[in-house]
Amino acid sequence: MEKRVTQIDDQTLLRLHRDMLRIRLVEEAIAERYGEQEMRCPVHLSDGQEGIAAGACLALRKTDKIVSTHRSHGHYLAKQGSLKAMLCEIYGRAPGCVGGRGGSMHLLDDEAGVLACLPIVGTSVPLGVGVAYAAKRTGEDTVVMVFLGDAVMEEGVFHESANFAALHSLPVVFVCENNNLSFYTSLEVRQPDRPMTDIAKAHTITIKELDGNDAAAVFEAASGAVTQARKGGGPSFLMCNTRRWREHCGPRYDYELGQMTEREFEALRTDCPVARLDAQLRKAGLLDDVGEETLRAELGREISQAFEFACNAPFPELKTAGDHVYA
Amino acid sequence: MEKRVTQIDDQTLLRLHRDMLRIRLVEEAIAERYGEQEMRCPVHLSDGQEGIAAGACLALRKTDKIVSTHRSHGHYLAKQGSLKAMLCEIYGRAPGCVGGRGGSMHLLDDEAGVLACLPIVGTSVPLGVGVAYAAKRTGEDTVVMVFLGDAVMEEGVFHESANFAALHSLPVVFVCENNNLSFYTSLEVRQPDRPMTDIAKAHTITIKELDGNDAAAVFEAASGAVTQARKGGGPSFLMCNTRRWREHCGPRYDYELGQMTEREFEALRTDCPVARLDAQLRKAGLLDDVGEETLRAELGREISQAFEFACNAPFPELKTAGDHVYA
Amino acid sequence: MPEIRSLNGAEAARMALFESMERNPDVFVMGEGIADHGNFFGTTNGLMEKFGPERMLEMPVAENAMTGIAIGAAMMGQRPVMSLQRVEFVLLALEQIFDNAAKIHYATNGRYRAPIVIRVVVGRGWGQGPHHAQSLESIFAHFPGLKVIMPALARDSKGMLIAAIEDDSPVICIEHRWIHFAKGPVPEGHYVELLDGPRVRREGSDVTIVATSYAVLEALATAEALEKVGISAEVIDLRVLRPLNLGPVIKSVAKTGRLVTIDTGWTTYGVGGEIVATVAQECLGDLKVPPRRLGLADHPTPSSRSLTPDYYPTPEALIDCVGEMVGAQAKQLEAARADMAEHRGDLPLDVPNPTFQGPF
Amino acid sequence: MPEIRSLNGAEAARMALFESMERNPDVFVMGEGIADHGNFFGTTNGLMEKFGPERMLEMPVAENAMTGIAIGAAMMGQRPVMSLQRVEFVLLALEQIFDNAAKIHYATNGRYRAPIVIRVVVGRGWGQGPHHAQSLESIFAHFPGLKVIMPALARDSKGMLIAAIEDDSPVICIEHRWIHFAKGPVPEGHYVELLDGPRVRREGSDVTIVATSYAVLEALATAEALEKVGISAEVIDLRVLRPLNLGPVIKSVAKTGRLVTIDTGWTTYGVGGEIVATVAQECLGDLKVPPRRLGLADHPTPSSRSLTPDYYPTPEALIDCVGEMVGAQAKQLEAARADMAEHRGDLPLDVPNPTFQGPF
Ligand SMILES: Cc1ncc(C[n+]2csc(CCOP(=O)(O)OP(=O)(O)O)c2C)c(N)n1
Ligand SMILES: Cc1ncc(C[n+]2csc(CCOP(=O)(O)OP(=O)(O)O)c2C)c(N)n1
Ligand SMILES: [Mg+2]
Ligand SMILES: [Mg+2]
Repeated sequence: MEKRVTQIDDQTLLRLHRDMLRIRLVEEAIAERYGEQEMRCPVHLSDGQEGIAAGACLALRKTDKIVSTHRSHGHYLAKQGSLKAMLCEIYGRAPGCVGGRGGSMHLLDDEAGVLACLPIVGTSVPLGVGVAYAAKRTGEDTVVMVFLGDAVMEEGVFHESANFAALHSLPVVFVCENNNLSFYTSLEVRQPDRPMTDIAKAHTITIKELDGNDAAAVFEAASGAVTQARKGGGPSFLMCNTRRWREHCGPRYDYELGQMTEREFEALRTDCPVARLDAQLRKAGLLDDVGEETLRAELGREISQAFEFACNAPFPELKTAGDHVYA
Repeated sequence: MEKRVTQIDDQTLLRLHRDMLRIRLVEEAIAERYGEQEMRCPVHLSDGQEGIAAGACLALRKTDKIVSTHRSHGHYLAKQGSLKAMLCEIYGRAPGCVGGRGGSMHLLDDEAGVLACLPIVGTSVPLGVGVAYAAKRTGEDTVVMVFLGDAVMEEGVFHESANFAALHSLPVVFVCENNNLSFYTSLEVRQPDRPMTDIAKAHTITIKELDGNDAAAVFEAASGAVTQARKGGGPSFLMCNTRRWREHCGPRYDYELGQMTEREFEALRTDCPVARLDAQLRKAGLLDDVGEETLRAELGREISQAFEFACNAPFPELKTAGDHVYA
Repeated sequence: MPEIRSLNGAEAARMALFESMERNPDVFVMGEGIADHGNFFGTTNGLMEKFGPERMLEMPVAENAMTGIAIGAAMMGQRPVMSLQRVEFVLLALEQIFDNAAKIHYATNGRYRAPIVIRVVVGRGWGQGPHHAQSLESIFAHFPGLKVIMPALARDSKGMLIAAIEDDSPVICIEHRWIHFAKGPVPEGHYVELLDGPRVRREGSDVTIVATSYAVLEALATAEALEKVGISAEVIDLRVLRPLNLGPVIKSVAKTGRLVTIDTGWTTYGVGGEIVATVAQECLGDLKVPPRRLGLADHPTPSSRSLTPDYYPTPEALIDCVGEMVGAQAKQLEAARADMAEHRGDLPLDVPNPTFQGPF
Repeated sequence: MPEIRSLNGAEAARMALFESMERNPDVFVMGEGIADHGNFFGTTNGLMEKFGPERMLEMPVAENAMTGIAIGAAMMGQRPVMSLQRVEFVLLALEQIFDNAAKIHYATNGRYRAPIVIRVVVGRGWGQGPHHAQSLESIFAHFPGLKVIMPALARDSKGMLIAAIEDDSPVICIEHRWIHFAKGPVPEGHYVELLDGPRVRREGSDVTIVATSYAVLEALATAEALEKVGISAEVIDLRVLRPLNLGPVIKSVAKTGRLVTIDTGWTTYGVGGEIVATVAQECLGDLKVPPRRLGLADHPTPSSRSLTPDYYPTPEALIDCVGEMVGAQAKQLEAARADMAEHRGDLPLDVPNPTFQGPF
C-alpha cells in the first residue's frame, strides 16, 4: 500500500487524529472493563481500523446518514453519535441509544445520522440503499454511507443492492472495511484471488482501493465520493484495507487466542492508523507531547465520565419490555 | 452481433439443425394444442431461443449434467431428455418425468443428465454448483451446465454461487440466455448499462459474449468452456444474446398481447436461429428441400406419436399423492 | 353513502391502490412486472398511466434487497407497497422481513417505523405445482411486529389493503389467487376496513367454522348448503392472523359448542392449530365435541389435477366434518353434498368456483 | 456395553460428528468459522486436525448459495452437515430449504434425495438481543419433507445427530446454545437415537409437561421441585418436531388429564399450539382443566438483562402454572419456588443454569 502525502488542511488532520484517538481510547476502555461482566452483550471492537471510520465519516454532513454492521463503535463515534448513549446501550441501561434493547450490535443515533447498525452480515446494506432511494425520491441531498466488511462481498444481498444503487444512480457511498477476515477465516479461503473492487466496478460503481490505515487518504477519497453522490453522480465503492487487532468478538487480542503469534501481532500493529497520523502531525509541527497529553487527558475525562454515567444509569423498567412492538 | 463462419464439421451442423428444429416443432405443437386445456399447467415456451439450448448441450457428454429454469423445454430436449416423458409431465400423466407432480416447470431426466429444472428464479444455480462440487470431491470428470436467464444476474444467489464456483475452480459452465426480458420488463429497467459478462469476470470466471441465435457459435464456445471445466480449469460464463418469441408464459406471441407491434415482432423473427442454420446448410449443400421435408416429417411423426402417447397415458393414482415426502 | 358496485377481489385491490396513491404521494407500488399487460392479476390496471413509473416502480429481480430497500425507504417516511406474484418469491427476503421489518420499531425503541405493505399471492390450480402454490401465512404470523392479513371478501380486499397502507407497522397482505376472481359488493371511494380481528360472516348455532381467505368463500357456500338440511353453521372470517384477536371465535364457540377450522395452508403448525389451541385454553368447558381442523394434506403441492382432489379441503369434506360433529344423518349430508356438487357443476377442480360470490 | 461418560451437549455433538465422519467418507462439515479456536461452540474441536480442510469445509459468508450447494452435493450422494452459529443466518436460505431441500424427493417422484443436515444454534443470554436469540423451530416444522429435531439431553445431542446424518431426508437440527453447557451421560462410540418421536423423561400422574430443548432441562428440574411438595409431573421431551408423533403425549394426557407445554419459541403459532390443538382433538374428554402453553413473550428479544425476566418462561412460572392446574396450595408452591431458587443460587438470569444436568 503506497503511503501518501495529502493536501488536507491542518484542522482536518487534527480532527481526524482526534476522532481516531477517541475511538481507540473508547475501545480500549471497553476491553479493559469488559471482564467486570457488567457489559453483558457481545462486543466487536474496532481498534486498528479507526482510520476508515474517522476518514469516511468526516466527509459527511451531520444530516447525512450511515448504516453499519456488528463492528460499528468506530462508525458511530466518528459520525458523532453520543458516547454516553452508546455506553449505556452496551451496559443495557435505559438511556442507551435504543433503551438497552439492542446492545452493542444495534447502535443508533438519530440526530447524528447513525441510522442502523445491525449484526446480521449484509442486512443493513439494502436499508442504506433504500434510505438513499427515499432521499432521491423526495429531492433531499442526503448522502448515505454504507459500511460493510469484506465478508459482505460474499452475500448476495450486496450485489442486489449494488445493482439497484447503480441503476438509479443513488447517493450511496459503500465503504468496505477489508480486514481480510470473517471471524478468523481469511479472505483467500472465501473469495477467489482478485481485487474486490472488480465486483463493484462490474455494477458500474465508481471504485477506489485505498490504505484504510491512512485516515487522510480515506477522508480524501470519501470526500470525492460524497461530492459525486450529492451531485447526483451515483454510488461509489471505497475498498479500504486494514486489520483488526482484537479477537472477532470480545476484548482479547487475537494472538492471545493462538490465532496468530505475538510476533505477528506486533508486526501488524506497527501499522497503526493513529500512530501514523500522530507522527505526521508531529513532523508538521501540529502536535507535540504537550498537545497529545492534553488531548488524551481531555478524551480520557470524557470517556471516564461516560462510563461513570453508564454504570450509574438506571436499567429500563421491566414493564416496558413489550412496548413498541407495533407502531 | 457479428455473424460468423465456423469450422465445425458437417455432421455436427446437421445435428444442431435437427436439435433446434425438433425443439421448435415441439414448442409449436404445445402452443397449438394448449388451447385444448388438457395441458393444465403453466408453460414457458422457448421458440426463438433454440440456438442456445442446441449449441450448448451438444458440447456435453451424456454423463454431464444440466440444471435449468422455468423455461427449460429446449434444454431438456437438447440434452436428449425423453420427449414422451416431458409431454406426459405437461399433461399431468403418470409416465411424466416426475410422475405428473411437477408439470412443465419441474422437468427432469436422470438418464439424460437433466437434473433439475426449477421455476424459482435462481434457485437451481447453487444446486448445479453443488453438483459440480460433488463431482470434484469424488474425482468424477462430470461437467455441469447451469442455464439461467438474464434476470438471474440480479439475484444474489447467482453471485454467491459464482464466487464459490470460482473459488474452488469447479467444472461449471454458466449459460446465460439473455433475451433482454424478465416477464415483459426489459433489461435497462433492471440493470445498469454494462456488459453482464463483467459480473462474471469480476468473479474471475472465464467469459464470452455471443450471438445466441448462432447455434454453431454457441456450440463452439460451449465446447471450449466444457473442455476447460473438464480439465480442472474452472468455470466459464457464456452470455448468449437472443429473443423469445412468445409471451412470457403461455402459447401466444408477444405481439398478440400488445407488448410489441406485429411489425416489431416480424422484425425480430427474421433473426431465427433455425432458419439461419438452415440457410447455411443449404448453401453448403448439406440440406435441400427433400432433406428438410424428410427431416420435418420424421420429427413430426415422433412428436405426434409422443402427443398421442401422452394424451392416452394414465393419470397418476390419487392414492400415490402422498408418496415420497420422506426418503 | 358511497355507491356500491359488485367487483371481484382483484378489482377491489386495484381500487385500494388507486385511492391510496391518490391520497398520499408517499405511497408507491414496487415489484417485478407490476405494470405489463397482466397487470399483476388485474390489480394494477391503469395505475402506470395515471401515476407514472416513479410510483409504479419496476424493480430488478432481487427480492431480498428489494425488501430491504422498501424498509429503508419506509423508515424515511415513504410508503412502499411491495408486490410479488407468489409468496414463494418472498422466501428469499425473510431475513429482511423477520429481522428488520418486524423488529425495527421495537429495536429502535420506537424511533423508527417501517410502514411497508408486502402483497404476496398464493397460487392454486392450473397445475401450479410444488413451487407456486404454497400458502405460508402461519410462518409470517409467528413474528411479533408484523401484521398479517388475509382478505377474503372483495370489500375487505379493498378496505383492508387501504388500512394496511395507512398502517404504521409492516403488513403482510396475503392474497389468495382465487379470491381475485370472486365478486362481492365494494363501496366506491376511500374507506378502511380495520385490521382489528375476525368478523362473523354468517350466524349460526350448531357449529362455529373459522376460515381464512378463499376458505371463507367455501365455508359460506357450505353453510348455505348445510342450512338447507337443517344444520346451522356460524362462519367466522379470520381476516387478521396477527395481531390475533380470537375474542369473537371464543364467543361463538361458547354459543355453538363446536369448532372447525378450515384454512388454505398446511395443517401441522398452521393457522387452525393456533385457533384450536386458544379455544381449548379459553373455553374448554364449552366444547361439546373435539374441535377439528381442515387444511392441506401434509405433502408438497402436486401439479397434476389427478393428484389434488384430496390435497385441498373440499366443501364436501367440510360437510362431512360438520356432519360428524353435530351427529347428522347420512341422508342429510348426502343432500348437502349434492347441493354443493350442483353448485359446482362440471367445473374441473383446478379452477376457482365462480359461484362463490357475494353479496354475503 | 460401551463406556458411558458424563459430557455436555457440545462435546456430545462433537462426538457425533467424529463418529459419523469416521464411518462415512461422504460426510463433511461445512460452514463459516467452523474450525477456529471457538470450535463452533466446542462442537468441532480436533476435527480439522483429524479430517483436514476438505471434510471441514470453510465456506464463504453466503448462506443461500451454501444451502443450495449442500443440497446439490447431497443429491449426488454426499452428506454435508451445514453448521451455522445462529438460526437467524439461515433465514437467508429459506427458499433453498423450503423449496428444494424439503421438496426435491417429492418433486422428483422419489428419484433424488437431499440427505443434508443443517445444524443451527439458538442464542440466549448475554444480551444477544433481537437478531441473535430467536428460536424459530415452528416455521421449519411447518414444511412437509423436512425433519426437524431439537435434542435436549446430551445423549440425544450425540445419538440424534448421528441419526440425522444417516437419515436420507433433510434434517434441521436445532441446538439451543444452553444445551451445549448441560452435562449428561453419553455412551462412547457409534449409536443412534431414533428420530421417531417424544420420550417420557420422567413419569408422573398429576400433569403432563411437554417440553422442547432447553425447556426440557428446566421442566425436569421443576418436576423434581414439584415432587418434593407432592405434585407428580410427567415430563415429555418432544425431540422430533417433524414428522410429529404425539402418541406418547396423548397417552400421557389420558392418564394425567392435564397438559402444559413449555418451549423455547414464541407461543403464538408456535410448537405448543400444535401440541395443544392435537390433544384437544384427540383426547378432549380426558382434559380435566384447560391446557396451558408457556413460551416467549410476544415481542422481540431485548438485550438488556433487565428486560428479559418475563420474556423467557421460568421454572417459577411453570410451577405456578402447574400449581393452578392441579389446584395446589399457595404454601406448596412457595416451597417449590424456594427450591428452584436455591437451585439457581445467585446466578444471573442471562447465563445457563449449571445445575440442569443429568443423569436424568
Ligand atoms: C448472515 C450472517 N452470517 C453469518 C454471521 C456471523 N458473523 C458475524 S460477524 C461475521 C464476520 C463478518 O466479517 P466481515 O463482514 O468481514 O466483518 P468483520 O468482522 O471482519 O469486521 C460473521 C460471519 C452473521 N452475523 N450473519
Ligand atoms: C425468485 C423469483 N422471483 C420472481 C419470479 C417470477 N418470475 C418467473 S420467470 C421470471 C422472469 C425471469 O426472467 P429471466 O430469468 O430472464 O428468464 P426468461 O423468462 O427471460 O427466460 C420471473 C421474474 C420467480 N419465479 N422467482
Ligand atoms: Mg472482515
Ligand atoms: Mg430473460
